[in-house]
Amino acid sequence: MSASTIIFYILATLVVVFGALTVFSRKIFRAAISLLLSLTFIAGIYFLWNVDFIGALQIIIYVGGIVVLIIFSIFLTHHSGQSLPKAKTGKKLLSGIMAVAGLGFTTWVVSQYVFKPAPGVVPVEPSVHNIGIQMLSYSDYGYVFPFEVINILLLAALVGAIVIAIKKSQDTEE
Amino acid sequence: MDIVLMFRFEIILAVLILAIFIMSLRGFDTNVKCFLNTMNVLLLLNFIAGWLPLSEGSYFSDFFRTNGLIVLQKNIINLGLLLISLTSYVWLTQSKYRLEFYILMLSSIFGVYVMLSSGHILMLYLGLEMSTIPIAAMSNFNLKEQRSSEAGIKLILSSAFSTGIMLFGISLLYGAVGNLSFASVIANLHPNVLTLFAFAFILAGFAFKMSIVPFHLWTADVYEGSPIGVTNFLSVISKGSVIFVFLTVLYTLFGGLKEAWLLGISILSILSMTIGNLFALRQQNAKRFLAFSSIAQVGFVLVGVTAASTIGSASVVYFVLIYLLSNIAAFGVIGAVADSTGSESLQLFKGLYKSNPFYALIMAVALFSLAGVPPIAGFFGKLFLLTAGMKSGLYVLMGFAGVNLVLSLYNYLRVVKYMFIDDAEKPLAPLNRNRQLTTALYICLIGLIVIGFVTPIYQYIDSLCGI
Amino acid sequence: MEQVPLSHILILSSTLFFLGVYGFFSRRNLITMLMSVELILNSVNINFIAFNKYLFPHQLEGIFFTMFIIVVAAAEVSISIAIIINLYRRFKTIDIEDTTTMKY
Amino acid sequence: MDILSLLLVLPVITALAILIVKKDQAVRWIALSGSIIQFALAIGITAYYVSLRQAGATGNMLLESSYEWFAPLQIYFSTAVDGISLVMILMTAMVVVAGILVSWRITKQVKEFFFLIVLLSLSAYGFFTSTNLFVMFFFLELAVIPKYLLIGVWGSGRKEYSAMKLALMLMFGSALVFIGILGLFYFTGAQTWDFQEIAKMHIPIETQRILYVLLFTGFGVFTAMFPFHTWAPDGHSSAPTAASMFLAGISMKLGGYGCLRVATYLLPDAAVELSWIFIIAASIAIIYGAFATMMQKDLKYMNAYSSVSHCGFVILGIAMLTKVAVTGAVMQMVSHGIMTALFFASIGMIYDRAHTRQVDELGGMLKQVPFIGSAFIISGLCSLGLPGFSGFVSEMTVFVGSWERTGVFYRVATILACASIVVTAVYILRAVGFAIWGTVTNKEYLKFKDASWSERSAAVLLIIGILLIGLAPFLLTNLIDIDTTSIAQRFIAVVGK
Amino acid sequence: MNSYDLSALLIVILPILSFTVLGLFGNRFSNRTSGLIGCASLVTTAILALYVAAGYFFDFGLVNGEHVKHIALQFQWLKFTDSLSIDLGIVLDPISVMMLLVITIVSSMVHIYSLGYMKGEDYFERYYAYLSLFSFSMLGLVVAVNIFQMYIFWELVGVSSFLLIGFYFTKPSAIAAAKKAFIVTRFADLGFLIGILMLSYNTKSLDFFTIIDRLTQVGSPYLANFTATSFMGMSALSWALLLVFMGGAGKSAMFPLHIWLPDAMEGPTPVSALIHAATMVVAGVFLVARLFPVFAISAPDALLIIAYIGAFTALFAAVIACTQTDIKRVLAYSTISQIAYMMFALGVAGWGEGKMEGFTASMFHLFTHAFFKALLFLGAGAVIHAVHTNEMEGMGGLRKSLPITHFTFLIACLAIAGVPPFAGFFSKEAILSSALQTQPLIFYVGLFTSGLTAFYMFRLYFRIFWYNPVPEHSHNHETHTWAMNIPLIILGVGAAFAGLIPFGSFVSADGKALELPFHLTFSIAPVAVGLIGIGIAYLLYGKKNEIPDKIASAVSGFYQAAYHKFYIDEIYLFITKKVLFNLVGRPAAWFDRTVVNGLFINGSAETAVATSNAIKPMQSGRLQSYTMFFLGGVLLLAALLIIKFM
Repeated sequence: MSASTIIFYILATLVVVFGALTVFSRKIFRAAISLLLSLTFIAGIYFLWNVDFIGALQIIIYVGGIVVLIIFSIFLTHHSGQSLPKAKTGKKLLSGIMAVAGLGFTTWVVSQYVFKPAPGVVPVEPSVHNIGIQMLSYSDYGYVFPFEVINILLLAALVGAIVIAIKKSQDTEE
Repeated sequence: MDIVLMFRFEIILAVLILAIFIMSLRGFDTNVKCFLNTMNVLLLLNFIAGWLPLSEGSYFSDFFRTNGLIVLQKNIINLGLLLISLTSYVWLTQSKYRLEFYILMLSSIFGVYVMLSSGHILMLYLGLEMSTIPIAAMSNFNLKEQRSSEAGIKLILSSAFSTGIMLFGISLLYGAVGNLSFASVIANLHPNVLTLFAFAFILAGFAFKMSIVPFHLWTADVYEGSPIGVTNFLSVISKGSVIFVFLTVLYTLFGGLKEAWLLGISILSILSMTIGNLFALRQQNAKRFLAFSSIAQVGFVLVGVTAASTIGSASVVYFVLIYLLSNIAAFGVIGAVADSTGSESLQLFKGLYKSNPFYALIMAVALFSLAGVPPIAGFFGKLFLLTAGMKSGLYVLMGFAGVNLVLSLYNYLRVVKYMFIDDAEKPLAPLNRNRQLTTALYICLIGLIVIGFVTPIYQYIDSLCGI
Repeated sequence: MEQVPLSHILILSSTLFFLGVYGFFSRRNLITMLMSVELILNSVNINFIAFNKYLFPHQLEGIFFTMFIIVVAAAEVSISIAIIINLYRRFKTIDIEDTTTMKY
Repeated sequence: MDILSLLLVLPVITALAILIVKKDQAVRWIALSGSIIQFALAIGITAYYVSLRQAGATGNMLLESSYEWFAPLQIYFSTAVDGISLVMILMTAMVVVAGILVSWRITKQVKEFFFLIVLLSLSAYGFFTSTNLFVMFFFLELAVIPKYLLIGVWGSGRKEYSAMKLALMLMFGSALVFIGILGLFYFTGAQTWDFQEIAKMHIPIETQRILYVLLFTGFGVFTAMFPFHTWAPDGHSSAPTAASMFLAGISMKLGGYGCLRVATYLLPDAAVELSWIFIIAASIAIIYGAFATMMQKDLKYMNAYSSVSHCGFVILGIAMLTKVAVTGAVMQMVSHGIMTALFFASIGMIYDRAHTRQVDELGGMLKQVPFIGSAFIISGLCSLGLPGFSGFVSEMTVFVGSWERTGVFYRVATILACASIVVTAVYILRAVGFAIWGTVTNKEYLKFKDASWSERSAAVLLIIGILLIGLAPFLLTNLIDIDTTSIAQRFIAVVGK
Repeated sequence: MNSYDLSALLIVILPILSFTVLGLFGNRFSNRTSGLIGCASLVTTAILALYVAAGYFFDFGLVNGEHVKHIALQFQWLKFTDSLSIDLGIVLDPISVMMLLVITIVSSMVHIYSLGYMKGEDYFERYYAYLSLFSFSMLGLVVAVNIFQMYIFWELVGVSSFLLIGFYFTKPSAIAAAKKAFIVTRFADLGFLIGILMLSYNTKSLDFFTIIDRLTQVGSPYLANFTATSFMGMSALSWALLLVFMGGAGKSAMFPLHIWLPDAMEGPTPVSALIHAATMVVAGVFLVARLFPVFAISAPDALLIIAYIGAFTALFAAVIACTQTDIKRVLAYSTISQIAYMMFALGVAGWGEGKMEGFTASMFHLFTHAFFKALLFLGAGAVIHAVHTNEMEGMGGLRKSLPITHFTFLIACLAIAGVPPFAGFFSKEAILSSALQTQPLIFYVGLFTSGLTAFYMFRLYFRIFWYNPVPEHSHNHETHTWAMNIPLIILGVGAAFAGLIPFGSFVSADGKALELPFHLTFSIAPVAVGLIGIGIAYLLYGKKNEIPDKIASAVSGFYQAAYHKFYIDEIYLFITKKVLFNLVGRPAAWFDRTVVNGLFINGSAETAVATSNAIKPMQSGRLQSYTMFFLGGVLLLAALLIIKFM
């Protein structure tokens, strides 16, 4: 067992543990931090696999963007240290059963299937250079179109978020 | 030039979005009527532009492709867009966010186009998300109403969940086939444990957007809570476009799993029809009522989908066109009633024929069309779906469809009864009629009557589906 | 280089996925539900990257897919957060059990 | 434009004209003149058909024409007639004229009323003339909503319940029919809706079985076949007079025609094998309907149940598969159509005056309103199969035809059917005795005026129809002889002769 | 078409013409005009009938000394198959011509009589229309060439009887009686109809003469087929014939289908005379006579049953007649008894030399009975007209005030009692003698009945015209007008002398002339019995006295039973009201409302609503439960697909 393998298993364990903390923690802030950590360790796995670009993206967007956004919203909507209301036991139980059943089923499925790697191919290095070229290429395997499309999505999200969340002055007067 | 023609829908949309931004910068949107009318004219132009000569082909390494059928589908969506814009006129004049409404709506449409033209699962996914996310924002546009916020959060969260499920399936599919362009999937797809598993997950994602039972539960709440224009958009454009895409997904992408999806679709179809109709039985809110009705309608669409051939897709496209007109008309009338009374209760429709014969007649035609009663076009739409469905000889499915024809007739007749037979305790005053709404309703009315009899429309669709 | 078996990675991602699912089902707070969604999406990402790396290294399909998922997730989260904030600001609740005025 | 299309265009024009004009009186006159022209046209077509036949025209159906409709789905707007459809059309035209005349005094939403009535008639004409199964189904369905609205808006009593039940049950029937038709479309190997084409196909018996049961049951719902008859009593009793006349007179015949033309004719092997099911249903309907009628106190309920019983003869005749029985079934359809229309018309006239239909609340009508009373008695006598009226010849033909089927089972069914004539006599005479004869029980009734001109003309028209068939049945049988022969031809191997 | 055929056709056509004219335009005519139209047409038919009869019996019908059937007219009316069709036509043979005579004569008499009797009644023109309709139907019935033609007119006769009984349609008892008459006969007709179906199916014909041919010729395959199957010891043919007879029994009021006839007396009295005495009620006899060769040759067992039913009915009705107090009812039971006479006369007859006497006797009695019974009824009508009651209580001593009525009534009574030389003597004599030859038991029953007949008829006679010394209300109705008196006189002549006709040379089963036996020695017994009956009646009712009541109370049980017509009506009432209405009709209606409509139709609607409510919690408004359904759906779907396709 090589070092990278051991690191992987450690990272994997951490990811799962903090993932679990995210969903089990009664303190919302703690949950958010666990999520942050979990995501960071996932980024670690990416780095381990040499997909540095995605790892970086993970840290920038997820850790730096999304989780921060979430934490902001927690600040906006919670008093600090406030415990979350307890879910009903029945609901928890049901959720647990479904999740476990799903997990078991999925595990069974992936264990049944023999994954076949593409035979005799030349691997492409997932470097920033290659990714960048493909991203903006419009020939084969060029991703410029989705890239453009997603811009509009982001624009729309921006507009939508602003409309909903912005606090207009006349609103407060009412 | 070819490229411009190929991309004309997307280009025009982008230009429109840009134009709105410019208008807002120029303060043009403060003149409400002028702005809305301009928008309607622009959308009309957009609709007309859709009929420019066709150029087929694919571009960007199959990320984008187009052909006659896709163009037609986009045109149908454009028609719906125009009509929704017209029917939402009153609401928009009262709303503060008309500009944002248009931006979001057009972005969503953009997503729809992407989805329709996709030749790669990535684009499918992007389109699907892009058509949904803006709507979630839009459904929260009645900011002061809790129902509206609830609708927004329910839509966005359940949509996110469903996306997660679907993506999980896509990721497994990726593991099985190695490349997610349609061509590669078709070539490498074989029925095995993993692909069937992945297929079920992907199917669920689409089923969610089409509100197929048991993935439909968000539908009624979101429809009820959203502003009526948004509900209309959800029920017509979102649903219709996903149905269009669904055809491609099943017939082309998962053609290799036909045996499997035939069974799955049959079951989902039966569930949708039955449960949709059973829930509609009790509804007193017009929007919820139509939500469940649309769930049942999708069940019927799935019956047609089982044909897995030209007749299947032709009948589905034809039906969606009719469904679009019927639903827009129905929502238009509901909107008119709701705008003046502030309530969407079906009880308000009592005695409507006496107080507002025009609206009552339009509503009746729309409902008859949904129920599939001749000579309204819905009859043909529904029966062609059944005709397509019988192709596979699934008697059980047809039996359920038959029973549901009866159930759905009851549901629609209930409203017809309110309007024509019952007397209101307190009759509505004659509702005001604005030109925009009336125009839209007339277009729907004429469409619903004409489409059944002017057969070139169906022949045209059929010829396109035959490709 | 000896590699971690693919199935282990898949088990990791599945575990994460269903952890997310569990969280989504059982947490009453809207924000924690949103966090659960992020877990789900990340598990998908792990899948994509793993398949890309293990099975189909000749293309960057999985990597690109992951990128788009991340971006879309960002957009989704921003809208969600906006709605949640609106909900909280006007109705003083972000408990999912309270957003049930419409039913049946 | 060919002459059969004219038959369909005319009602459309009438309907549009009704929509355009403003005054109620104008609406009435337009509806009436439209229907009379239609009646004349129907007679003209019949004459033309007869002349063609005499000129030696062969072919199962004449005056064929076909227009493209939904070509990709093989749906053509094809029309043609044979003797059977012609007599049905004639009957329809007659009942429509009478129905419009009877409704002359409707004052509520006149325009809508007559529009719906004309629409109903259109559906019947379309159904009887089309040879394309899809188009046939289109017209079958076309009638459902007008019926619903006619009962719901202009009806009385538990009108909402009745209207809804009627609409739903008929929809159920049409759903079965449509599935059956689809089966014919796909599984006959022809991919055609044209029933003359399908008739030439050899269909595997397994398919035939399913489709036969589906189609026969589906159309049976329209014919108020046991146990799918319960829409009839409630529907008829709640409906306004003209709608009752249409429902019982025409709509129920759509079902009978379908049972014969589609279910039985197209699926001969299954018909031979499975007709026993419907013989049982018909026998039950006949005898049980008759007994149930006996207990009714409301005149309309009574006639509705009696319609169930009488339409049992139609089903019985069709299911017996002999030529004579089939002829009898067709005759019974026509006869019952006219007779029941007259019955409902006279009940309606009484109801308009007395505002009750309860047998024990009425009485002395013959003394007070002799014309209406006589019309009632005539329809009653026709209903109980008095010679000279149409009911007799048709029932006897069914009996004779049924008796030709050998075998204890068929014999028992026939005897049961025959036995109903006694029960029929009981309930008809009961109604006549209590409601029409007797003394005037209510002072209010002394103010009644006898039938108005429109009511008189309606009744006279229908009575003429009843008498014409009753006295000269050969007119009818000669007209349909060639067609029943060709239908019976398909069963000769089994049924014999 | 020669003049005889044309006349025969006119006989049938004229009444229906007058019906049409009166029915359509009657309300525009005065009563007088209406009456005259009716009378004119019927008198004309009577004259034509005489002409045709003369022609038939002496001229064209007589071929080589035999009376052969002559088809005056026949055309196809409704074709079922090539061999089966309903033909309408006119056949002239001895029995039909005889019936034509009877019907037209009695009918014209009644028409004339009614001018006086019905004077001033409401709906006068309608009355005449109905009478004409009846005459038409009856004439059509007797000349039928086709068994279905007979059925058609059979039904028409029934309905005209119904209309006439219910002529006083505001009177509840009349309504009830009309319904009863129609329904009972309808029930009987059901048997007739099924019998027709069986006959027609097995002989492949509906034509009377073809049927007779095919079922009587030795070695006929039809006959062999028909008799091959048997049920309960009788061949299918016998059953078919018995079913046909059931129809006849209904019309002719044989036990146990007789119950309608006494009630039918609710109709106007002339109607009773025409329909319920002289013509319609003998239709059953006529029907059996028409099919007599088949009965006699191929199904003697059926014929025997008919004989016994006839004999029993004769006795049974006579006993009841002795106790009735309503004079029309007495006459009604007397009619039943007399028709039963004719019926058993047919029953005791057979085919072959010397055995066919009963047939002729039966027809003879039919002929003579028509005269004296019509006369009795018209006379009773005159009495009722005078005293305005049917009950004997209000009568007595009327011989002074109604001399013509009294005289003719007496003749009729003597005729029916079988006192020579009046008409009834000869025909009854013939019947009894033929019965003695084959069925002695029936002979004795007949003899006893004959005595009873004499008794109750004279009971009636004395009770009306003697009994009380002075009539209470003696407003003299001998001003009855000529219209009422002339028919009485004409019929009186008939009743007195019709028996002298050498009937056997005109009417016989095989057309050959037959000499009815007449032995003085044989006659002693019946005549003596008759006289004894008359004597007892005189003793009891000649003057007002206590003896009848004493006798009645002495045998009170039997008397009460007879007075209540042996409770047959009650049994029927029980079967119809209790059994059919309560045990069949009501449950059927209940079943329809509750089970078929309630459970099956409304039930499915309620199930839908209940299901809808039951699945309501699914849409709980909780996003998390929604997504649970989502995941559950996905997993199940995946599992299903994998299980199904792997």
